[in-house]
Amino acid sequence: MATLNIKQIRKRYGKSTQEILKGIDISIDNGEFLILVGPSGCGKSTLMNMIAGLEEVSGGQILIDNQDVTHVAPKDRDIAMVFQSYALYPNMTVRQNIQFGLEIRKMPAAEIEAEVERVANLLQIDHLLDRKPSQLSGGQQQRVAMGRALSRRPKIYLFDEPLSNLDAKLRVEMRTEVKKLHQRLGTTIVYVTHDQIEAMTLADRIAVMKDGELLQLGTPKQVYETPANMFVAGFIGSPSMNFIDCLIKKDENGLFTELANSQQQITRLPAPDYMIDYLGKSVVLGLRPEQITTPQPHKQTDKQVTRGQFEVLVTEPTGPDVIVEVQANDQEISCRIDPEHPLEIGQPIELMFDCNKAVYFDKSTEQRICPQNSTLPAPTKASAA
Amino acid sequence: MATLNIKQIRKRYGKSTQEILKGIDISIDNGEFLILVGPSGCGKSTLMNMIAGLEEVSGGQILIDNQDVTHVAPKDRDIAMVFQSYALYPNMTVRQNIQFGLEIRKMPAAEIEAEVERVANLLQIDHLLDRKPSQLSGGQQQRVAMGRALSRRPKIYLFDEPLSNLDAKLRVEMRTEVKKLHQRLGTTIVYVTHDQIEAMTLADRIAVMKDGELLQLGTPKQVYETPANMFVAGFIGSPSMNFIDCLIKKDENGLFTELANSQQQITRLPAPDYMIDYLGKSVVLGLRPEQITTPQPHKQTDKQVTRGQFEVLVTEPTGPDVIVEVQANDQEISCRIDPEHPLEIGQPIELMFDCNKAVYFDKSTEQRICPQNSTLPAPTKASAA
Amino acid sequence: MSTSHVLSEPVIRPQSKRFSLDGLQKWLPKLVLAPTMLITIVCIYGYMAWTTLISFSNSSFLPSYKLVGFKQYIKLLDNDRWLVSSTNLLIFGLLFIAICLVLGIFLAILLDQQIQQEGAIRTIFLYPMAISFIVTGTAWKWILNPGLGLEKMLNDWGWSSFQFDWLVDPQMSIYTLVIAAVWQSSGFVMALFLAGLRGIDPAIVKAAQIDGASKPTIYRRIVLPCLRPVFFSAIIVLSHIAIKSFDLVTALTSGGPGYSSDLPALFMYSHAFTRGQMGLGAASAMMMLAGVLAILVPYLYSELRGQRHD
Amino acid sequence: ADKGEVEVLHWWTSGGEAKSAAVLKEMLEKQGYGWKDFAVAGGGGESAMTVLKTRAVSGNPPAAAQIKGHDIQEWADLGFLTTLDGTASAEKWEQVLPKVVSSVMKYDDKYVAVPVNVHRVNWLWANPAVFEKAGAKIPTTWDEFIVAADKIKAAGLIPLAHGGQAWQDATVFEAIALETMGAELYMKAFKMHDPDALGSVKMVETFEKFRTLKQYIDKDSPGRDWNIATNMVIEGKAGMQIMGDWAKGEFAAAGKKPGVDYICAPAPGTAGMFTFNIDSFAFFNLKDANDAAAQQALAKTILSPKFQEVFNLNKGSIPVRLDQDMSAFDQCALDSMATFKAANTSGKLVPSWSHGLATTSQIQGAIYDVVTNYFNDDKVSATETVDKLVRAVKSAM
Amino acid sequence: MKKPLQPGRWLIYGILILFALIYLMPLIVMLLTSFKTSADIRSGNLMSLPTEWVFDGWIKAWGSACTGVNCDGIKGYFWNSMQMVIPAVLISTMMGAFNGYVLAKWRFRGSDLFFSLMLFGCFIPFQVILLPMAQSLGYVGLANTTAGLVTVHVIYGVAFTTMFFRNYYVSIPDELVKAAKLDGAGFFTIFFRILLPISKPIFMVCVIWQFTAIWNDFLFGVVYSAGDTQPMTVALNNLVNTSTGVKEYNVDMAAAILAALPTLLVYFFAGKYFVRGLTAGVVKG
Ligand SMILES: Nc1ncnc2c1ncn2[C@@H]1O[C@H](COP(=O)(O)OP(=O)(O)OP(=O)(O)O)[C@@H](O)[C@H]1O
Ligand SMILES: Nc1ncnc2c1ncn2[C@@H]1O[C@H](COP(=O)(O)OP(=O)(O)OP(=O)(O)O)[C@@H](O)[C@H]1O
Ligand SMILES: [Mg+2]
Ligand SMILES: [Mg+2]
Repeated sequence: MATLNIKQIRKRYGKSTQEILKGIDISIDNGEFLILVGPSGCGKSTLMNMIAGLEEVSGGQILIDNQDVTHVAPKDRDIAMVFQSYALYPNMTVRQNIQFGLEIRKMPAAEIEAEVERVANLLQIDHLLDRKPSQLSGGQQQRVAMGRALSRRPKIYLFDEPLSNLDAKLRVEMRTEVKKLHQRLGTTIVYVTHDQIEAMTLADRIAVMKDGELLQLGTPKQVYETPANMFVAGFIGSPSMNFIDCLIKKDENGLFTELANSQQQITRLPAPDYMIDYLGKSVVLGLRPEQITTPQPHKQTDKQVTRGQFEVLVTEPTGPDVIVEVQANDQEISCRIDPEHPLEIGQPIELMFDCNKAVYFDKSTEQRICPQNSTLPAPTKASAA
Repeated sequence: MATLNIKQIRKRYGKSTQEILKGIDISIDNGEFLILVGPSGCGKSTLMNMIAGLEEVSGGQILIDNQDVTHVAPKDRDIAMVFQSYALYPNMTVRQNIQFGLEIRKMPAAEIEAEVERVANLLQIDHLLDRKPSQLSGGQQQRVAMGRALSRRPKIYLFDEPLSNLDAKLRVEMRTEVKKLHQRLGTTIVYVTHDQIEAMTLADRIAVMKDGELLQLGTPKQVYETPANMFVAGFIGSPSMNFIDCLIKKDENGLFTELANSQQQITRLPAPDYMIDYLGKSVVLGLRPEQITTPQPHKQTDKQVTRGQFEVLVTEPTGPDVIVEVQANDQEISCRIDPEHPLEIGQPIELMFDCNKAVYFDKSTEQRICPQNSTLPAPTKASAA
Repeated sequence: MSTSHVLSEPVIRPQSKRFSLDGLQKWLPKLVLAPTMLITIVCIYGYMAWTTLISFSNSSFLPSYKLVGFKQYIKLLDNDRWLVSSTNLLIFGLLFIAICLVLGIFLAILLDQQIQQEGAIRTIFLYPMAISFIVTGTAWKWILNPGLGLEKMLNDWGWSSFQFDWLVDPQMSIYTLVIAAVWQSSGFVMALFLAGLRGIDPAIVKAAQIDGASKPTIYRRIVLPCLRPVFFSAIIVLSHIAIKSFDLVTALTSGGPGYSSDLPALFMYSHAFTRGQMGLGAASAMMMLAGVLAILVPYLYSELRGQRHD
Repeated sequence: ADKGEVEVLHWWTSGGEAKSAAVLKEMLEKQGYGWKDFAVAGGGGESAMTVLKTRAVSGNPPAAAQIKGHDIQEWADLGFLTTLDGTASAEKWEQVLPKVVSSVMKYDDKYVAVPVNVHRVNWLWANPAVFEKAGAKIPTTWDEFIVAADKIKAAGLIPLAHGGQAWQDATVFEAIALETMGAELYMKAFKMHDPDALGSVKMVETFEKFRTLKQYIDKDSPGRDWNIATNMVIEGKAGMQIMGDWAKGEFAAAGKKPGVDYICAPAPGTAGMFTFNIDSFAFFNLKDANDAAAQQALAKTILSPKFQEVFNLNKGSIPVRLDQDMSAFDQCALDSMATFKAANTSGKLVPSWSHGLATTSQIQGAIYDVVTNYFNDDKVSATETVDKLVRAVKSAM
Repeated sequence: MKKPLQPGRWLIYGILILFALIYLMPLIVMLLTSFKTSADIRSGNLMSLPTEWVFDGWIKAWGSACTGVNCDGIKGYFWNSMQMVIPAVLISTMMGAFNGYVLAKWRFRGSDLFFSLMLFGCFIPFQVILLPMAQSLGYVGLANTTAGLVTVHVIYGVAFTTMFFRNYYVSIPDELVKAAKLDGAGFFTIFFRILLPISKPIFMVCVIWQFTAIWNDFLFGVVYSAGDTQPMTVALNNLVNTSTGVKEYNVDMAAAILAALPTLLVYFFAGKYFVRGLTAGVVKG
């Protein structure tokens, strides 16, 4: 358990002039679970490595428990990490891989044994304990990497995509285990994942990075519902949020925007009052696919809900739902449809738009347009890029 | 483009007596997209390796285009593969990694260049072409591995978890690219993934493996809706299908089962007529979380739909939905709830059960109980284990 | 899980101790390297400086420190035998290194094909290293001698036109050194490469197979390039052997016929020690080093730079 | 032994030599001194010299080392050697040693070394059976040598057994030089390094004669060890060899009798002349007084008649003591002794430069290079070579 | 299911055996000679079989050949050599391993420069360092002791061992070291527990190189050893390299083979550490 303060961390590899991390500021509370997300190559692993002390810091400071550890050796930071690339010790069996860190820290042999058993059980690799890493499948290797970290009780855990090679079922189980571990020990955790569900369900806060910059840091709900900008909005949530170019108009009922289908029939979407500043201007409307569904009678009464007919372009059944792309304002828009619903490509479908959670973005800055007196906290950092 | 026939393939590593693959039979049509899924360590990569000719076959035959290639060298099989562990050439730049296979096949230099550009663009790694693999992030490496395969035009593509380390957004894009590629070239593809959406949206057919055995081979819809057994049912779909122990009862309206909440209030779920054989017996009812939702008025009229009150145990917001666990028949049952819905742990919630797609399993064999004259094809292989 | 566990408590070390431990850890790598550094500075560069000094002196029988400027170097450049021996080194070195590398790699690759009896064959390839040239030189002298060895044997067996008299031909004698040196050292190069090959990740080879590469292509394009550090080791070792070839020459030709197969190491030794011309010997050693410097430094530079980028 | 110990650096390592050394050790030990053996074989003591230099430099030289000819002066000059004058006067070395020998052993008129033996280098070894077969007779002059060689060659045998190593080339060359130039000019050229003598017509002639020898040598000779060459004579493959008297050991080992199975004759045209090669021990300054005493005892023992006899019988050489009882020696040795004594008075006793008795190792090496290169490179002419010789010697001085 | 033996495999075996024979030729000559009598050697062809197989050469070489005043063969020198070789090989190999480890995995400013300097340094001809080294050894009191000899071998061997290890370690993924650092392992623990166990092949190469070089070294051995601690090679040289006196080739050859036996044993036993693919499957990508 420890607080972690990352102050203006910068990183440059070798002699290259390109900055991989461009001044990241994050401070993590004691026992907090932080999830790092961002596109591939944005610098997540680099940041993790720097927290662990495995990469030289080109600028800035790292504080653990308010002690500057920027130049402290990794082994003295008391951190456990799961590497994205596993990095198992090839000469050791699975058991030895897991107990190595414990031996180093002079845990009594009996306890080590018990701990290895426990971790192996938890990760379902107990039958593999005497194998060498090269004799394991990818997912098994990943679990060993996980086991190596979980057997320890460090101040901070760093997990770099620890479950990416596991099957969905196992991943859910492991996710639960991580959550339990966190609840039980209250250890501070930094966790990189590309799995939306993992991010949403595990995190106390989510940090969204892009190109070495921190775009937003907030609770899962904040990040999901009030993304700081279009990038965050599009990045979080799968399928992605729909971005619809549209004009803010006004009539007696208030502000609205319009969606045109392929026959140029117009559907009006109500817009919130704070958009008044943008009246007559073009903005980007953000609507998530799950907010565009088949009409659900119980929502009909809601003022923020409207309906319209749109042409089906593509259908993609995912099991629980079908993702349907329709044409609106000459753009493709995804919506989430009940698999029961009859669908035919080229045919129109009646859709219901739930604008309760619609968000709007400034077209030039790509920042979200916030209600003036919003109760939502502003995003930590607004990138002007 | 080629057909691929796998006949009774068996595999044993080294001198160990344990069979990793226990006689797998799959035949894949020309241009078919087969997705292999299964728990970590079930033998997927091994099977891929054997198709590619990289592992000795311990028993059985592999036919490509009806030619026995069991002992043909990998290079003569005309297969491209993305390795789970990437296996990039460390001494070559990204560009060289991608063009290596093309050079080997004596493609003219100009074409190679064009092809590399195209693939790099597609995978968004064009700015990395002159880097060495060790200078790339995990996801970038994975994309290079992908690029190496995609630049070629083989008879068969093998993809072993090719997108596992990509962020959700990129993964969706890549998935689309793979789909387009498949549609354009019609190449036969075998693809391993743990991503449910990938499996459901890409596959012509899905093969579900477990412990070296093939449990079911069918279209995504078949596998999702009519799983051969409890294992497949639980494995496909995330969150997993709920398995509820219950008794088949009968009254004037037909067959039904009962769900008891924590107050022992009973909700009746209608059961299909073919369950008559199990009248008075205990069976396992399979209901997917998305079939247990908050009441949706438009479905109220459906005979297969019922409602009941259940106590909330856990809530897990995933963004678009909230997964809620409730207690029923002393089990925990997940259901998918609209995030708008007010939820409080320990409080009851009104749920709607859509039994249109409910499935039933025999309690001892764990096999699904099929309608006698079902139009659905029977699963290719029923494991008795 | 017991929370009273030792590890679950954040270990807070006293600031001062932690600092000193840190300091030690930070210095450890340098500390470990320090003895070698000291050795290198004193026993190599110190002595090298000493040799430089001697090369500018008129040392004859034993070192003296009366400086005479470049006199020894001028003498050296005027010396026919030195010219012969330095050209010989060039021929010998290039051929020896090239053949050893090719043969070593070739044999290592063959041995890497899951050969039964690998151990025995490997030992056979290696054994020449084990046997001192003091004696093997005699055997080689016999084998290469036209009147005793191979030529006679094959002539006796009926292949009367076979002629192999390099050993006694002043034009060719240097090549016999190449033969014997390759025989002696190629096994080690083989071992070096074999060790390297054994470290290659099989997955990479598999990937190349899938890319359609044939075995030779895989080795040429993938495996050998991955063995760059091994090449580096091998080239350094081989050039070291070439430059210091002394036993070999003494045993096989003693530099003969005449001094046609003389090499700098022999030249240096015989002048410095046998002939009481220590200054000249030192000068020749410095010239050798200068030659090495000219060739080696660019190579080292490119090699070390290249690796940093991997 | 608390009486002191001597460490002796030598290169007597094989067979008979080693046994002789063992005798010396035994004799010394009988007197109560210790013997610490330090044998380093190889290349006429090249390795031993290297070892000696490093030992001296590191500050602990051996008590005695086998040092030859001119090198003794060098070592003494550097102040490493101790004086043996005490023992010398006690043992009356002045009387028993010939002047030529003792002068080599003295530095600054003080004994610093002890001679062990005298080798005659200018011997011709011949196989009478070959001569008989070829119808030739043992040559005494250069011209006779050519005649005999031609005959042997005609008989399909190798006239001259030779090993193509620099020192063997030099040994043969030296014999021809002595024949051609005579003792006086030889001394001028090879001992005094008079450029006129070195560049004389006679020198050119020597080189030319030297080259004519090549046709009598088989083409496989380069690199051959001298004893292999000797064996060619023993086995009758070759008729003659020009080599020092150590070759006798090979004949003896093959069970051959002098005068019957082989003939020892002076090298052609050098009858009555004697090219000497002396093995000797030089004595180093020691710190320990006991060891120094042992050192003196060693010097005394080496020159004792008993050791001289044992050793020289083994080695094929002759004792250095003029008063030595020669009854145990064979004919060749007796001949050698006689010639030695005669030549000593006639001024035909010359130091062998090829074995380091006449000159410094620098000059010796320089001449080696010229000679051996000439012998192996048919393109260079004798006059050119003589020029080169003059230059090489000058630059080595 | 075993694949049938293809013609390619036959070719491979053929080539290997051919080369093995070529490599073996000098050994065969030596062996044949060692079993011949002196007379046989003088008369016979070098490839011809001995007319009579005798073991005199071997017996003499082992137990009674003279190498100076001691006529006890080379057997007594085995121990001397062992005393020198074992510490020298161990120390230089361990130092090399450590240095290589630092130079590959704990680089610091100037470490590459130092490495280059070291490599360049090993091209200095050993002959030129004989005298200054002797002086230094004399100075520190190690002149003509086994310890001194060991020191010299270590000093001039360490550049190579360092190079071997460094060049091996650069290709081992840094992630391994990183993981161990996080597991709390310090400098030495990482080395001994993680890197050393996967260094077997290069360790063996190093041992082969050092053992051979030191065991067969003559120059340092003869110059820096004391009289009765002389290594094997000096004895062998004394046996073989007599410039005057009779040569007994059978004894020489037997002695040479005997002297090489320990090295051959090292090769043979080193061999089994040439195991395959230790780092495989460690790091993804
Ligand atoms: N070289 C080997 N030696 C012994 N067993 C092995 C070897 N390689 C794999 N196995 C075992 O074979 C089984 C199947 O491995 P495989 O790699 O095919 O699994 P997978 O289905 O790809 O799993 P994952 O999803 O984790 O990648 C695993 O239980 C694994 O432990
Ligand atoms: N050793 C290196 N030298 C130069 N650039 C590097 C090096 N390692 C990583 N990079 C670059 O730094 C950037 C950030 O890499 P990092 O591994 O932190 O990405 P990431 O966010 O973890 O991505 P992923 O999700 O793909 O793992 C990438 O663009 C990568 O190409
Ligand atoms: Mg990463
Ligand atoms: Mg796998």
